[in-house]
Amino acid sequence: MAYEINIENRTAHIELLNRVGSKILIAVDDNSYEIDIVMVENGVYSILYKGHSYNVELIAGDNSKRYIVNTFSRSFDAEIIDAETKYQQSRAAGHETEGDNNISSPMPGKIVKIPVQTGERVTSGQTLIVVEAMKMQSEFKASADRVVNEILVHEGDLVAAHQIMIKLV
Amino acid sequence: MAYEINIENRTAHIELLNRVGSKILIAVDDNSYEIDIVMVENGVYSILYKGHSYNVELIAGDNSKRYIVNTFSRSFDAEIIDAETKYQQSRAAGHETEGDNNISSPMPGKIVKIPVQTGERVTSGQTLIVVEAMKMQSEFKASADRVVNEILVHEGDLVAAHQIMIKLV
Amino acid sequence: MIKKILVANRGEIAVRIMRSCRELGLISVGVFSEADRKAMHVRYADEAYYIGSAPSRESYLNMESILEVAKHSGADAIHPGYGFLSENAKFSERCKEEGIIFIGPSSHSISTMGDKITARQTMTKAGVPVVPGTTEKIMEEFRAEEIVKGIGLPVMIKASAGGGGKGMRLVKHMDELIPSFRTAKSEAMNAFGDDSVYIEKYIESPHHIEFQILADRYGKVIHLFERECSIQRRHQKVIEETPSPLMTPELREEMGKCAVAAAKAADYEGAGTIEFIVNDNLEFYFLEMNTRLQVEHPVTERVVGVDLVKEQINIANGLPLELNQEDLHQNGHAIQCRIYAEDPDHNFMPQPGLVTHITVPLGLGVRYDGYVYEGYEIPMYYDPLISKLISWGKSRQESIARMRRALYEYKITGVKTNIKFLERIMDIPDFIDGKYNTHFIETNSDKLFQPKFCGTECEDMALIACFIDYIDKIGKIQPPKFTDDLASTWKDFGRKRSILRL
Amino acid sequence: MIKKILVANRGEIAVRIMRSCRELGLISVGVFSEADRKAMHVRYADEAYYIGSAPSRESYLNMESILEVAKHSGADAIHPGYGFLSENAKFSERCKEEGIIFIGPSSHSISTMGDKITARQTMTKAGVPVVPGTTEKIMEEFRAEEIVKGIGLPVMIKASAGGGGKGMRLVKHMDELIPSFRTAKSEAMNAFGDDSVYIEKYIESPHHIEFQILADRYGKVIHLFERECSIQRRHQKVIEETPSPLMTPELREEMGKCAVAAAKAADYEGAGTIEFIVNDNLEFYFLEMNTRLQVEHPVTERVVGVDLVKEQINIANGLPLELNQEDLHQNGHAIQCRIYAEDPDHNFMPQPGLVTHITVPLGLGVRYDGYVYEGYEIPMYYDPLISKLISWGKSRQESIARMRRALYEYKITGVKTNIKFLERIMDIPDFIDGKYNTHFIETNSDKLFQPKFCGTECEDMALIACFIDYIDKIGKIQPPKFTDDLASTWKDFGRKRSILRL
Repeated sequence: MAYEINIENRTAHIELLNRVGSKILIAVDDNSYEIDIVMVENGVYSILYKGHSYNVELIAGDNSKRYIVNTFSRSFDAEIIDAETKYQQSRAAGHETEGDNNISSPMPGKIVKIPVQTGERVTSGQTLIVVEAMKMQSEFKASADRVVNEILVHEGDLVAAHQIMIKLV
Repeated sequence: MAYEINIENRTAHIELLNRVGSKILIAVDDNSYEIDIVMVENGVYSILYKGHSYNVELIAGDNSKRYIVNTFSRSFDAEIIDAETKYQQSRAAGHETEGDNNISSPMPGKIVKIPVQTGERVTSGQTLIVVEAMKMQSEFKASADRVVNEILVHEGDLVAAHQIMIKLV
Repeated sequence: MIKKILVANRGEIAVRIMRSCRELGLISVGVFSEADRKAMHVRYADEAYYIGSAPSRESYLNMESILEVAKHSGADAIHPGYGFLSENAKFSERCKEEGIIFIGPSSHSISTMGDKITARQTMTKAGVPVVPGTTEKIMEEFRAEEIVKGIGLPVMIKASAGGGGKGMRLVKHMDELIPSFRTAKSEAMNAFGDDSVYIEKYIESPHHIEFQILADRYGKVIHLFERECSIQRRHQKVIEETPSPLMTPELREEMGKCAVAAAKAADYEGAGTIEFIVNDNLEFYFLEMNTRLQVEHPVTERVVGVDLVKEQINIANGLPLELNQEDLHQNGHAIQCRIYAEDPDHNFMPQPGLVTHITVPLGLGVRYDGYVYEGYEIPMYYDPLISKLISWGKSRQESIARMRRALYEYKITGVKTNIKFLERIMDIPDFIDGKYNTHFIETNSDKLFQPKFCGTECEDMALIACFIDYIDKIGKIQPPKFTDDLASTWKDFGRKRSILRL
Repeated sequence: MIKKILVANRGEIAVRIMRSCRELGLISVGVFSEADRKAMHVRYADEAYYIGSAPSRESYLNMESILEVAKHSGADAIHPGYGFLSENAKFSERCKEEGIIFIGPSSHSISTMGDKITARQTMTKAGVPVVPGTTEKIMEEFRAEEIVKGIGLPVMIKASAGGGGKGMRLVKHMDELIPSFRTAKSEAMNAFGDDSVYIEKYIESPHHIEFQILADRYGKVIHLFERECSIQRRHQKVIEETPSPLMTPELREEMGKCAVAAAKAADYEGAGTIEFIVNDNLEFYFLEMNTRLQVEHPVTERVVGVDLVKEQINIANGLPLELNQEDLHQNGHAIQCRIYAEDPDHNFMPQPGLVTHITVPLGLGVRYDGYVYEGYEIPMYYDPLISKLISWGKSRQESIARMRRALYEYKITGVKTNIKFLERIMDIPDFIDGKYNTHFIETNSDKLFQPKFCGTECEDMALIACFIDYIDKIGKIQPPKFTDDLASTWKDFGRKRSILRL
């Protein structure tokens, strides 16, 4: 069983070679590891490799293939690449700027102000929408010169994390 | 919806009269309560009744109808009585001493010693088996004069909690 | 005597206050907004009542709703905590009118210290040094120019009704003065409904040091030494410690005397904090007074050995202070880190959300004041403070080592936090040497915003955990490929491995 | 200098030692049995190695396996914690032979103090009072009779190789003497392979008070004051505190001097504890010496402000003690409660099992040293100690109030614990007044084994929670009867309620 996993700017090939109870033999790119791995709490793994004790915590991402991974020293975003993911990636190729054209908030919040209107031409750096969460206001700006195609929210609305608020073209 | 629940030496009749979101109207014997109840953590309930804040923790018992209930001041055993329970209770009537004839350990442990043999006559208070857990030995004794019918374990065996070790007649 | 206290707050401070109530045998009454039914302070309180919808102004700032709960529940007193209504003179007054003890100073003291120009005047009269500048509000632009010519650039223009960094303008060049003066006035009018501004000399390389004071009804005022609060981001404190690494015994005594004089000048009663700004020459100036308990009060509690909330309650009961200045000592060193639900890599953007897992740091010399629990969803309406972690050590060095250890143990999953950012601060030489001022985060940004290197092996372990988690997850749907019927030894692995290497 | 420490232990003490290692920048190596792969000390350690199957003698008592791990991992030193190999003279010797530092005393000191008759002789020579009785082993029955006639009844017959309550016999009447003497000898032979016994006067209403000492390689010995350990069940300590409510400044000084003399007489190096028995007339007698860190060491750490594990490591490094007797003070009051997985209502029967939920008490003045976590299964092979809860207060009264608060907050579900039992102790007048001896639990059993009354309302709330949990659980299978489409107000309830009351 093998997958590719994206972590930061790296794509690693991982293959499980053997597994007996909590002990596995696994290859990551050119290295192979004999390790003992157990889930000790929900989403928390204890790994012993050559005596070294690693603790890895996994947080579910937006879908079952995405993880936020915490090690003792730092935090990563990781994504399992399977056939389906590859297909979607190839489909998405050529639409790379699409993400930039949808304005969403990374955290839940309340719309404080929308200083633009549908159909309006906006320039790079212009504030499109202001969202407040936890007593702090965040301004979301246009990353390039665009036209406001659709405004999906109103001032005073609550938005969920990652909800699209404004579409540009 | 109504059930009887046994708690300590009391059998209470409980009927849910209304429920809207977290608010319920519920009758317990002769009292009715308007309360706000939410599960805040797995098995942990926060209850507000006339402003009083109660915290109740439930631990699953041996079956889905049994609970160990912790309130801030004390701990109870509780059991939901439904038709099935009643049937089993009526079936069990007349076999009341049966429990006494099965010797089991309330906690997991290791069999240290079995000073009796199958077929042996034992007297009330006689030690039947010694189980060790956490560096402490517990002796299990006959509660009445009996005959050892069956010994289901050996010295050195590990036993699970509530596992029957010796049967008497 | 007070028997029942309504805690008009939420989060860690509400729980912290209720803990002291419980130790004193007092009944605690919690209040909650629509967003807070599952909040810890509701679970912890003896009684808890709904006071309004999620936005603060409809609940935790809703004086009448809170007073109604106090009367209905029979609370003798209200503890406002920090934030919300804690420095609201009108609320102090309303409590008095309703015959409920406000655990805090009188409306008069709050007003005096709340208006910054009045506070400056009061301090000057009491002989407490204030930052050079005006002691009255400036109306005309030519007056602003005259003053700046007198005290010299750079200067700060500040709103009299402001505080906590709002409505401030730094002026470094003369030609910026008039435009900044105008903006500051209009900002102040918008934010506080009062366009009074004043001008202060801007202190270069400022240290933010404050003194904790306690004052009883009978005119006795003592101080409980200083707290160093210079590590700030966006004018908000992140790390506090006591003793201050900048402090000398002489300076401590002098500043302590000024702090006591300041409290006396304000006819103060209760616990309060005198904030000073100190420059590299150890010249100090009164900055403002916080007429309430501070977020950072635990470092003082740890080093001086006093429960400040209990002292507040005793004072509110009209009891005389039992502590004497000469009996108080600083024992060891304490540091507090504020743990925020925020993303330090993206301008400290707040991160409300569901907390899926917590490992709390424990053991010798560690205090943890928090309120979130596993399965709790941090709401978007309030402050991003999750908890406060306090370490104590015999020496400052031990206190830092212990904080580093505690931060290492501390895990929160589900929301992003500043834990790793705080860990990096513990490794910055300027922090370790105690040589820092309010520019610390800015000055050390190259080291602070760079994640620690984890190494290929560590990264591979992260990948392997994802891999195993993922295949076990999908394995619950598909039949698993690997089972336990293989020989349970490492031998097979070796064999397969050699094959692999052929 | 030591860079890497193998911790030859498990549970809370292993984690506690590793915490200090981390604060000192030392690498910690854990060892684990088959039952402990998921144990916290394995997760906490920098490195962790398997040493054998679940029973202690095959793992945590397996000297050679542990030494092999030490050599393989390159550990410079071994910290034995308490229990297991901590007072094993042979292990201390084997470490020395392998060139690994044993963090503890020499094999000579352990042997001297481990054999109770030798210890009594050594103490008598050093001028430390011992309980009246024999200082040599008694072989003949007539000698036993002579001795008892000399010192008078009641007496204790004790095994020389024993300790911790094993192999002891209380004799109150002369006709019990010979049978008890015989049983004690045969028990001692069975338990320790050595039938040496001795006879001591039995002290009525005994107080168990011990002194913490530290001794460096250069003959400097200091004491860190006393710990009161009289609250015991089955000869095991349950609650410890410092200062002792029985203590006077004069007695403290005198006992402290004896403790230092005792350590010197044993050529002691490291941290150790001199246990005394004190009667109501404040006469004290040496009981035994524990040549290791004690379970109850945290109360001393809190009140004296010293990290004892760090001191142990410094001493093992050959550093001279930096602490001076005259600089040490007891600051405030600390109490420790031991939380056991046991059922106080059934003779404290141990309760291994799965921990499903924990709420840890936190906040001002509370230290928590534990190792179990949610989802952890407490194994049946080892000690039932789950955690230690330590409260500090300015006064003993505040310390008790804080402990009561902390126990109230502390929740463990899944296994039975003694938390509520400890809570009840905090309410017993004899405890509150500090008037207790080792008979405390026995004397107060009527109050201690009676659960608090919860009241009908509280009981009804417990029932309601069960009811709701049950119907929601079965509701996931059956369609729910009540849905949210009812008007979301309390009005409907009122109506239904009135109907009900007709």
